[in-house]
Amino acid sequence: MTDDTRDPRDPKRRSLLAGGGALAAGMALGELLFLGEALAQPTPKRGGKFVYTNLYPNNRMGDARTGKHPYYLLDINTRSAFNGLAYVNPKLVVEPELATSWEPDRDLKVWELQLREGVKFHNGRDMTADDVVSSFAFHQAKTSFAKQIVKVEKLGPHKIRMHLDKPNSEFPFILGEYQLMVMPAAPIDTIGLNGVGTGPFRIVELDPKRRIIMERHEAYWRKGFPFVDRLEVASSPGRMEGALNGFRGGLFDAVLGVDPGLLPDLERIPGTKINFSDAGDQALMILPKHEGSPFNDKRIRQALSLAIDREKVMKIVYGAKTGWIGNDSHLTPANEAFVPFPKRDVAKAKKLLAEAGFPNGITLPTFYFTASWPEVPRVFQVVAQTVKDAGITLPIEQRPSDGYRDWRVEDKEKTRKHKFAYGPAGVRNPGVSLYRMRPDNNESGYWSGPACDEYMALYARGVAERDPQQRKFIYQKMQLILLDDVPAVHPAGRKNMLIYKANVNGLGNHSQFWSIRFDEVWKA
Amino acid sequence: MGKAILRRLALSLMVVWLVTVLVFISTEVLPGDALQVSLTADEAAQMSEADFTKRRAELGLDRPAPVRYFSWLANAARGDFGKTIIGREDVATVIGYPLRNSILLGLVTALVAIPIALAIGIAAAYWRGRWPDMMASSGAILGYSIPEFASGNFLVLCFAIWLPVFPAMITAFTRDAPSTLIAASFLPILTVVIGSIAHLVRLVRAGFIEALNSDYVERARLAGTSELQLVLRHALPASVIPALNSAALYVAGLLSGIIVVEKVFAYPGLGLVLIQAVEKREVAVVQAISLVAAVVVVSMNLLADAAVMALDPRARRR
Amino acid sequence: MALRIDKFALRKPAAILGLSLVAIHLILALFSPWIAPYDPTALVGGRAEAPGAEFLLGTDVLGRDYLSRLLYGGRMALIVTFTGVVAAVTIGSLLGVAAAYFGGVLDDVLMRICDIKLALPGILFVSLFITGFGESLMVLITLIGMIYFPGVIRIVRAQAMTQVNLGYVKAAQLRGESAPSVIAREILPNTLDVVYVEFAIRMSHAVLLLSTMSYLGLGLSPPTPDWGLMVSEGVGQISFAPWLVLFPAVFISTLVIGLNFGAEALANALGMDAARGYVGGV
Amino acid sequence: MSILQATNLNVSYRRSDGVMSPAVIDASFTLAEGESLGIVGESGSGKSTLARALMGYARPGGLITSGEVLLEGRDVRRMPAAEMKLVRGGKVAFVPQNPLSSLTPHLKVGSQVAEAVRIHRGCGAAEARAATLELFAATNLPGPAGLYDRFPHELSGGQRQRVVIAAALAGNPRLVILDEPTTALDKTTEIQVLELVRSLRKRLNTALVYVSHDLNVVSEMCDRVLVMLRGAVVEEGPTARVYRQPSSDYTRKLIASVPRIDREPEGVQAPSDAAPLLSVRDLGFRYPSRGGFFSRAKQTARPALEGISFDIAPGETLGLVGESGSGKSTAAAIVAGLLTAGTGTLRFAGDALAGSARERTQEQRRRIQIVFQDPLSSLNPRHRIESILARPLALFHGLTGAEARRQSLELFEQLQLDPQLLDAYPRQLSGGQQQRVAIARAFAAKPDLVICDEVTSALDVSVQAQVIALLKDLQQRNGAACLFISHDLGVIRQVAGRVVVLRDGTIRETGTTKAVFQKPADEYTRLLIDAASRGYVNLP
Repeated sequence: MTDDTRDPRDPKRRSLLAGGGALAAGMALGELLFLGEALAQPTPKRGGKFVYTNLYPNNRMGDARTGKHPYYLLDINTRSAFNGLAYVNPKLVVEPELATSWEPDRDLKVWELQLREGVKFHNGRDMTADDVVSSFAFHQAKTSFAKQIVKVEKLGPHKIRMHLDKPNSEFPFILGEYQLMVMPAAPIDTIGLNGVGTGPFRIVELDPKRRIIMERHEAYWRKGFPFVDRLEVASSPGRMEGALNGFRGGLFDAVLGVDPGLLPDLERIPGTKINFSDAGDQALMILPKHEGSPFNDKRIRQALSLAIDREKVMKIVYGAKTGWIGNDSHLTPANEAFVPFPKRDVAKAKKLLAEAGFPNGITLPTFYFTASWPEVPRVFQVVAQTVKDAGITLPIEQRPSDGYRDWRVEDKEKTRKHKFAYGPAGVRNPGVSLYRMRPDNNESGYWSGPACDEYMALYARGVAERDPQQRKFIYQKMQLILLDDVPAVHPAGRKNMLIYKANVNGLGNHSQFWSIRFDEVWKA
Repeated sequence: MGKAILRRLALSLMVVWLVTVLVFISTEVLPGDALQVSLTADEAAQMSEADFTKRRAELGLDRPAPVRYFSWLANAARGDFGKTIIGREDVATVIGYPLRNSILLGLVTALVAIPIALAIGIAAAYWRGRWPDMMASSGAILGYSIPEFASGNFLVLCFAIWLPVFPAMITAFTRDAPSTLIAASFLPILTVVIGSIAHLVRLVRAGFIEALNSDYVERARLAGTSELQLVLRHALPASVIPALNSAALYVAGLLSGIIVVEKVFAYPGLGLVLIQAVEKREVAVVQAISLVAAVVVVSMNLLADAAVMALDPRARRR
Repeated sequence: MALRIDKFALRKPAAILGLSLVAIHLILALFSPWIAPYDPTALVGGRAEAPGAEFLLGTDVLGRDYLSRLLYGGRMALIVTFTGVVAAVTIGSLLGVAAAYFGGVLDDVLMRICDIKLALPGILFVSLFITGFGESLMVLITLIGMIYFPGVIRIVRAQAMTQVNLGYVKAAQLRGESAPSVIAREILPNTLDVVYVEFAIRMSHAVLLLSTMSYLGLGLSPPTPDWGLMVSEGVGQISFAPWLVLFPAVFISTLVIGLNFGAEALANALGMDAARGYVGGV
Repeated sequence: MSILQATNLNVSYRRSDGVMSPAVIDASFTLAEGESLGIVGESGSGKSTLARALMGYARPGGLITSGEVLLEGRDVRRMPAAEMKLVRGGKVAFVPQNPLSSLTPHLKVGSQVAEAVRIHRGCGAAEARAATLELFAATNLPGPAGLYDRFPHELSGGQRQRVVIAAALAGNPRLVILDEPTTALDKTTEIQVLELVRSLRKRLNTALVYVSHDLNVVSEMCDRVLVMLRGAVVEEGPTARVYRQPSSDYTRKLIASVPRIDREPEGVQAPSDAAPLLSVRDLGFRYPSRGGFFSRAKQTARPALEGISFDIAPGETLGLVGESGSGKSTAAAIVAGLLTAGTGTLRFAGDALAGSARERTQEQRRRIQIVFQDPLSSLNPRHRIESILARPLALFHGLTGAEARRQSLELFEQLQLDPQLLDAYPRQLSGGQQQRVAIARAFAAKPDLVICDEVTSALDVSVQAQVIALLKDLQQRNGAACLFISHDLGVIRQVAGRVVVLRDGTIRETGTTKAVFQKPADEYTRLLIDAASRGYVNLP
């Protein structure tokens, strides 16, 4: 599949616009091919109000003072009020957004970006290079995503150059991160607080941690969008029943981040459409490898990975439709380079355990997890039940979600001792995702050894490889190493599910729930 | 009598202070701190140790515990509850409206529950042993035996889903005017009222039976006083005293009942702010809420004592 | 050491209802391993099957037999609350009697502890405790003990206070009996009435508290079967499979009703009034 | 014409097991205009229930099962509520027993009387207030105007009883029913209240029904008397005739057991001049408030005891007499070691006696024993009688098992107690039996001095006499001295050789009982003796 960098101003294939004179002029030839398919759809209606509620736990939600800032925006997960320089589309392919094009130098360390012209902020000002430089000054100080950017130079009113600390072939994906939004230029300690961005909607009213009301930004750079006049978001993390009852009672037009386990019931609600993304967050079982831990022995790691009945987890927890089987790496089916997991092999698992000195079964240390997603407890109850077939006793205990991450790592400074515990892993480009299995990250259980060295060598080549096809082969070889050495187990992942009323159209789903866009939403 | 009140006041202040010390120590024991909790998994994976220590110093989390506690206490004494660690926002504004909403729910519940409970309690005591008493007593026990989260959810099932009369989830703004908030909160109020009435009926009934069997009611009855006069003028004030004495317990019960209702109905009250504050290790918010709760419960106690003294002159001598 | 049991009070309908409910729950809890048709954690059935022939009370979202989980849930609830409340009542009674007998500083210190416990919002105390120490069985039992022992101190102290200036206590003191023996032989036996009723009342509150904590995600951790947890897991399906919430709610309520009617009957049999003892709440 | 006629009135109460147990059985009598009838009986005889039944009222749980009460010809039980309202407090007034709990605590004293006035005289608030002040004056309450707005707890027992009487007179009653109106008051106040009732009766020519267990008071106040035993009327007739020639032997036994101050007691040891067993020298005491961390113990203003000195010879019985609040119980508590005196010294059998029991030697603790006033609360309800006796035997004499049982049986025999009771619980015994067990426990230690703190006050007259006789007998057997505390001069006369009269914490008079009772030197003692013998006019 080619790395198509189409001009994003043209509307998405599925909701191609027939009307709107200005739009017709801007349509590139390629789009015409899909005209037939779009025509069959009813023409989008402008106006009205779209109200949805999100259920995923976003513990960064700000308060009265910071609530509108992109780092703490109530609904940090949509590009409703802000835009980034680039946008990762549902196929996990990066496409231009506020930057129209980008060119890396020979060794992928210096990138020049051409900025889009005629983009207006909510307060009417034009977006220029100064705003981008000022925004990235803030990002470099405040978020680790921008840590690799050393300097941002302004070359012209709409042209900038970015210097990285080391080569990164997939740098544009970083520019798509949900925190690296472009804000009107301002000093570091106030930039972004007023919630002014370039996004499709203007923030009108905010009730921290509970509700936000936005209205259409008339001068939005994607002409003709958005369709609805008002966008309202009610946040209810951990209040699944309230949200669903509200949806049934007509309070909300859509519910984002629904518990996939509810699919069979939701299908029975009259007048409800259900949509799930290609992939989504997945559950990672961190295997500690400090001395004294059973997971030092590779055979035990492999046995555990092979013993889990991932099919049964899919059937019971995800109703076989709303989940996907993990391949013990941070990648997901949405990533092109994803290598599917081989078949479950209980016999081999038993043989491995016998070789490792546990002929009649092994009792693993307690596995701790937290319900960062509503179905996580169910995933591990099924995992614990199915590994019994291979003689593995896996005691599990749920921990409250707060302070969980720090609790996992007992005493980082001295021994890097780590608990046998769960960690959530998001969907990202291979460059970022595979890097998380590096030896000095607790998610890899401080992995080391020859396989790890070979894995890191491959990563270094990948980062410096300009040709996407070559990169894909490298990433596939890295996954094969993970499948063999099993530094961590990724049993299952979820698909982001959202349900909406029959009269809602144009609501696209996305594996990265923070990349869902509301530009194309309209109500019949 | 003044000296007794002064002593009680001093005692109450000491209790409130001890509560703040206890709460601070317990927040210190919790694993992780505000910075840790605020980072998403992906972001934390990128950060090195150096970044952590730098950010922690920025947020002032590296100061030793006693220093943090006494600086908080000094400010709290002046009414400044400090700022939240991550958002740098005034704690007062964070807990301001939720506190108002919780007190609002508590007040409305009390205003609805107390008169009804009094009426039922008196009827049960007056016709002791007969059907009103049987109904009231077993109804009361039933009332507070059903957990609030079960009764709440069933009310939602019946009145928000099967016959969608009331909103299942309260989406009113935290800052909304009390009238809109209460209008949308019929179901949560009903849930808490059921539990409150159940508790109060038993107390009022017990107090009233004791009053009805007293010597002074017998004298008044044999002096020709009408039954109504007996109930209202002679028995009622004395029967309210046991209910008042455990008013503080009732308020404590109400606070926890409200928290369950907040979770079921998403009512914008203080309970969820408290639980989130604990989850986010916003120590200043946890301290402020426990201070406010302690002051509310303690003042309820003092209020109850004052009311008892007003009602029962004998109490004045103590 | 016989208690003054007024047998007729135990024959009233409410008393019979209460005691039989408690008895049923006890039997179910004790014999659940033999009664339960399936292993409560085994994935045996389809997803949220309606109560039917194969699964008497249907199955939960993961396809586990709901009847077995309810039985084992009761067992878990009773073990945790019973041990917790026994600890609270024993420690509370001893301290209560000591406070009444010695008075002075000990009495004031204990009373202040009760005041503090009362002033501290219950839910904060629970969430701090659970967040700090996890959700293992021992932690829950200690937590329940900590929550209820101040209340017991207050009630037992009040009862013991009435005894301190009675004849038989003074006579014992005049015989030169040591303080511990006066407390153990003379005062404590007479507080048993209050202690038994307190125990029943606290049990009913503890069952409610434990299930509420599990509902708020602060109680027992999956896969242990627990009624509060089962309600919170089943609430998502409340409109399609209301029985997932109904059955645990019914089990919790019947046990609590049983305990409350039992406490009421016990109080009347011992010539006290349970209502005066305590008001609900954490 | 008779004002009241009761014919076979039956009242019964519902027990917890639902069975109706009779309290009044076939009571019949007639009451003439202006006549005063006494109803006499021991506790549990149903006298209070009968008094209330005359107004068609039964306490909660009670029921008038049959019989008829004609008030001026109309049956009270069949009166419609409106008419009943006028009768109760109007034609027939009721004066309850315990003034401390008969007035509504949170209502002003004046308003409670005004309430009765408005109901029965149908007048407005102003006239009711005036009438109330008049009634207060009529019942010689001091400063009626100031009293109107006071609360009950701010008045003394005597004053409160006068307020209750004022309320009763609000409706100009033709008949006043008094249920033991002075039992809760001390002697001096009792005299004033009785004086008031007698004068009101003469002035308003009202009939009286006077219920009491005190034969002296009844003989002084009533023209005719009714004697009740376990719900039944066993005797009826003019007071003088019933007291002098009682027809039923229960009445005869009752009259005989009334302790008289003009009777020579037998078996009272003549005062000997041997070295004193116990000598008390200017004892002083003040009650501290209950201290604690937050409030220092501070002395109350009025001293409870001041300058108390007396001696007790071995085997002698010294009487300590005084009204409530005179400090006699405090003195007993100090000697027993329950309280430590502020000033003064105690010497026992020659050597010094420490203030509190803990500091005394085990031997001293054995040789001094105490018996308390309330029989039930002096025995631990959870212990069997046998273990109550076994404890002192084991502690003081090291006796256990069969030997201890033998000793207990011997004591039981001396106190005429049924041996089977050894296995019973205190609640299963009568008041008299409980007190005798308490006495047995005291003598189990073979003491040299027994302190009896109002041991007979809680008992009925008939049981009183029996307990006193047994006590004296045991005292003789053990050669034990006794410090006998009581407010009842008749009992003191029967028991004590010498007597000390106490008032407001100071000694007013000391001497042999015979001399002090015949020629009291102190004016207060004379008042007490006069009060005690007022009813003797009718006694044989």
